[in-house]
Amino acid sequence: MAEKKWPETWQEVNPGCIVFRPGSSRDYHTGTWRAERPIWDNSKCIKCGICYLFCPEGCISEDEEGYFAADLNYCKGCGICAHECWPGAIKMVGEE
Amino acid sequence: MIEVRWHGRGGQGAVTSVEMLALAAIGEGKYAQGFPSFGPERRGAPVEAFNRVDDKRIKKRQRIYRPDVVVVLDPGLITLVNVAEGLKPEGLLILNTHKPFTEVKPHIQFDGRIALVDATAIAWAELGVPITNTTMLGALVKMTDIVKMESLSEPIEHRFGRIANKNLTAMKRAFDEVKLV
Amino acid sequence: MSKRIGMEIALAAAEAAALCRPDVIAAYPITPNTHVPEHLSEIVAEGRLDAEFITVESEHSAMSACAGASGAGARAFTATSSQGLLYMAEILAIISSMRLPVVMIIGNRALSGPLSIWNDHSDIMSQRDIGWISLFAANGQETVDMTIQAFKIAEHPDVMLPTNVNLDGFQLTHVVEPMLMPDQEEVDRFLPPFKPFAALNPDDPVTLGALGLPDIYTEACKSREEVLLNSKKVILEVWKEWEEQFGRKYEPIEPYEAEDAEVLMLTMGSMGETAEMAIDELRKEGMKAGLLKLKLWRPFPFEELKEAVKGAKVLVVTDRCLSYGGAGGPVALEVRSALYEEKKRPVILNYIIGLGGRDVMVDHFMEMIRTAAKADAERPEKAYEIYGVRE
Amino acid sequence: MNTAKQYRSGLVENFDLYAPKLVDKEEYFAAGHRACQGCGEALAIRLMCKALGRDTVIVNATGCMEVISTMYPTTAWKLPWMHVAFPNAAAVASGVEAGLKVLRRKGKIKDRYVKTVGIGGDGGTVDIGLQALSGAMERGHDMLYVCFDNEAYMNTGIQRSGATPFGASTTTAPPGKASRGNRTWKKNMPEMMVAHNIPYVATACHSYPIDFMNKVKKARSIKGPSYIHCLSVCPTGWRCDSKSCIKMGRLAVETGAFPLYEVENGKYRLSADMPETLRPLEDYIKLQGRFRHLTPDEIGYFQERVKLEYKKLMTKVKSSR
Repeated sequence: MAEKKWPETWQEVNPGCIVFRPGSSRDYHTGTWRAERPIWDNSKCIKCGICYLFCPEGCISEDEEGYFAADLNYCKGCGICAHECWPGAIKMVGEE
Repeated sequence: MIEVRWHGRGGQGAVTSVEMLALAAIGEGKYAQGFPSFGPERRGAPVEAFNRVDDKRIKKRQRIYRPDVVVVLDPGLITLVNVAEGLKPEGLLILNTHKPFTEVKPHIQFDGRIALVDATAIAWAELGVPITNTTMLGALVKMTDIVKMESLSEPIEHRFGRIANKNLTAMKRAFDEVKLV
Repeated sequence: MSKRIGMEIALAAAEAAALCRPDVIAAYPITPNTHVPEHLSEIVAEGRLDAEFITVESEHSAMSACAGASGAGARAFTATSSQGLLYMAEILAIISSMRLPVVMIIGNRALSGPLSIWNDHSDIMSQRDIGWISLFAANGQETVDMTIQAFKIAEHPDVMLPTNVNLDGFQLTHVVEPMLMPDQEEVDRFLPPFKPFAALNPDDPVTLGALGLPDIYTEACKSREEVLLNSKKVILEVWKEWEEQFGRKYEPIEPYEAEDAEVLMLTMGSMGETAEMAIDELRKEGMKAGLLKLKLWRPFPFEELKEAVKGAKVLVVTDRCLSYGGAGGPVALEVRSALYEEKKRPVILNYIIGLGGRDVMVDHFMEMIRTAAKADAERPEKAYEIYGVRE
Repeated sequence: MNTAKQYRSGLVENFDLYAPKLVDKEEYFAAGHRACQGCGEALAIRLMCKALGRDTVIVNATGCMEVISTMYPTTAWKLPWMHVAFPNAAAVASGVEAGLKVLRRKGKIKDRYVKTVGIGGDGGTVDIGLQALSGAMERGHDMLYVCFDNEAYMNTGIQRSGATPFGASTTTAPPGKASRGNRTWKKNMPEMMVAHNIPYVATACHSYPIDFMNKVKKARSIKGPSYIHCLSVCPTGWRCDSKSCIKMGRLAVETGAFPLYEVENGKYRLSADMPETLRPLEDYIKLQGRFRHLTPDEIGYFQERVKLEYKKLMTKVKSSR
């Protein structure tokens, strides 16, 4: 499906409002909702991946060295990762 | 067009009668309707069913109020409902009864042609059950020529399968035994 | 080759539906429509049709399962009546918005209460604004034909809308009469396979039934309206193809002795043929009476109606449903709105007839038309009348 | 810290320490969805999808998850997904399952096994969707249904449902002079599903992700109907911190308020994550604003009832051995 301007005209609305672009929610950046952001201290990180597993946004990913970081375009700053990181490698810090 | 009203009790197969008759007529290339009284009647309650048969397409879709023929499947019904209601004076009433006409007459408000047959006895003898719907078809065919007797064979064979022959025999007996009063 | 058969119309409807090779049938028992799914389940049980027959626990689930099946890319069919249709109501509007071309037979029946199992059009009229295509059959033959046509119309790529075929409960559903039943080869030739816009397929994941915020809802409605309006073109095409293949003509408004008629009656459904007999009688008396039989209820054939009533002085509209609150009957409402802007239009009388199985006979139609004929001189005071109500 | 202790005392071992790394990395439920911060349900769905894999069709009841994930013209779903209405996810899933089955049989689609999964919130499952679910399960469709139970109608603003626990304050069961919040006991939905004699019923919680995902995988492998009841913490509706979402689920399990178990062909088995002895219920409810108004007597009643229900469950577990 070609990109269309938004909002669409009635002629451009997909039949039945079918959405043909899987995962297109990523167009919208929920990162703007965030009041606090998670900061990883890799010296404490044991690379267990708990933060990745528990993230409701699925926005935490592993880098080449096995450490983790959140995609701040989507991180809503819920703080679950920091709370669940038992080695204490993640801290929540206020957004500017 | 011939319009027929059937009186029976829920479960006695009046609807099957109208279906068999309609199918026989349609099989002959005629036009026909067969339909039940559209009610919630349960087994045992008095019910009615209707047929229209004609050589041309039938447009009428209303109940039959002025039948040419009335067929009564159950002897007891004549004391419960006025089976002759609306029956055309030149019409025909066919009753299933084992009684002599003198005993039946007081319950019948009709002075036209009346034919009697002991269909229950025939059904007991031939089918082993007092279900007279197919039997009475024989009496109707004899008295009216509405369809040919052989035209009923196929619908009855299709519907009744291995007991079709018994039904056809019962029908044939009623054909032979029905008598005008 | 089509075969002349005698059959109860509900069963014939099931046979016709089976000829369309539905993949999924989901239905719940309800008088007077039960014979349709019952017979389909027999056809499936006999192995004559390869389909999944889902014995759902409600009409709501019947329509929901049809929606799911259609979403999966399957051809889906159901049938219902009266309260069952209302129980489906929530889903009816949704699946037309989702463009899921489910086909449904409705054995039209009154709504409770008092509880009535008998025929009128209150059920479908309560669901007239849901974006479905609605066809009305007048007899067994039309029921068979429209059932097959419905699949082709519904699944046409320019349409993709659910379609219902209405036949009067009992008045048609329970009547044994002769019909020409097409054979499988003929139907296969007429009806192409179902190709949805999108189906639930892991190789090409789509989201069906998304949320529409206010910034898109209006546009979605407009697009839906245009599709329904434009479906008329397809319906006419499909009917033309039908006529070419089967020789039976269909049009949105079928005229009967209407050419020179001064008094026209309009009916919808099974009463049309009985009304024809009334027209015949009145013609014998010298009255210029004619009949219009409405077969396409949604999209409403505004243009065809304007054309059909051009020469008439009086138009008697019969309705099998009362729109409570003073408006009369829904068909008359549509007719009035169609003709309001016309410079020359007939006087319109509206009779509400045949509610809850009340028999309407040839004599009644004659009386209605005779009364209406006088209305040309003296315009009626009332917008509508419930014909034959005991006072 | 309690959480850390828990990990050290076994959970992490159960996880195989690096189990998270073995999880399917594909995000079938993409970021950008509009769930609240710290939404347990969004997490649970994300995990469920990973366990299900790509050959899956999701049928969603109306509710939070539908609203937050499919704002036209976008979708968070990378799996084929369908929503029709609130009460009918199970019925729609019946149709999808039947449709896929017949199309596959007729050779109209690829001959490959695709699982149909119905999902709904507690309202859409235990209340308005119960009839459709009962019908679908009873008919034996080859489908999994997962209830994401956050214990109230959160989408419409925290109204009580049949799954709201005793005592909870909701916007339709508020505490006041004449009332003390929700007066009824949480409807035992898993038990109702067991009563349908389906092959597999389980309870789960996103706070035990590996357990949950294993249960989803097991359900997926079963040819026939299966049901998973997944407690999904709603920080908004429960009136607790977003960050405490996982902890709250863990406490629900550890206190026995929401025990984890499976019922396979009628046989009950307690899940490995269940502790030997239950923690006091108060540990769980004192952290949630929805229980703040409860008096010690009421808490006492709540605690006794939780113990009783747990005892009943344990009787079934023991008799299944």
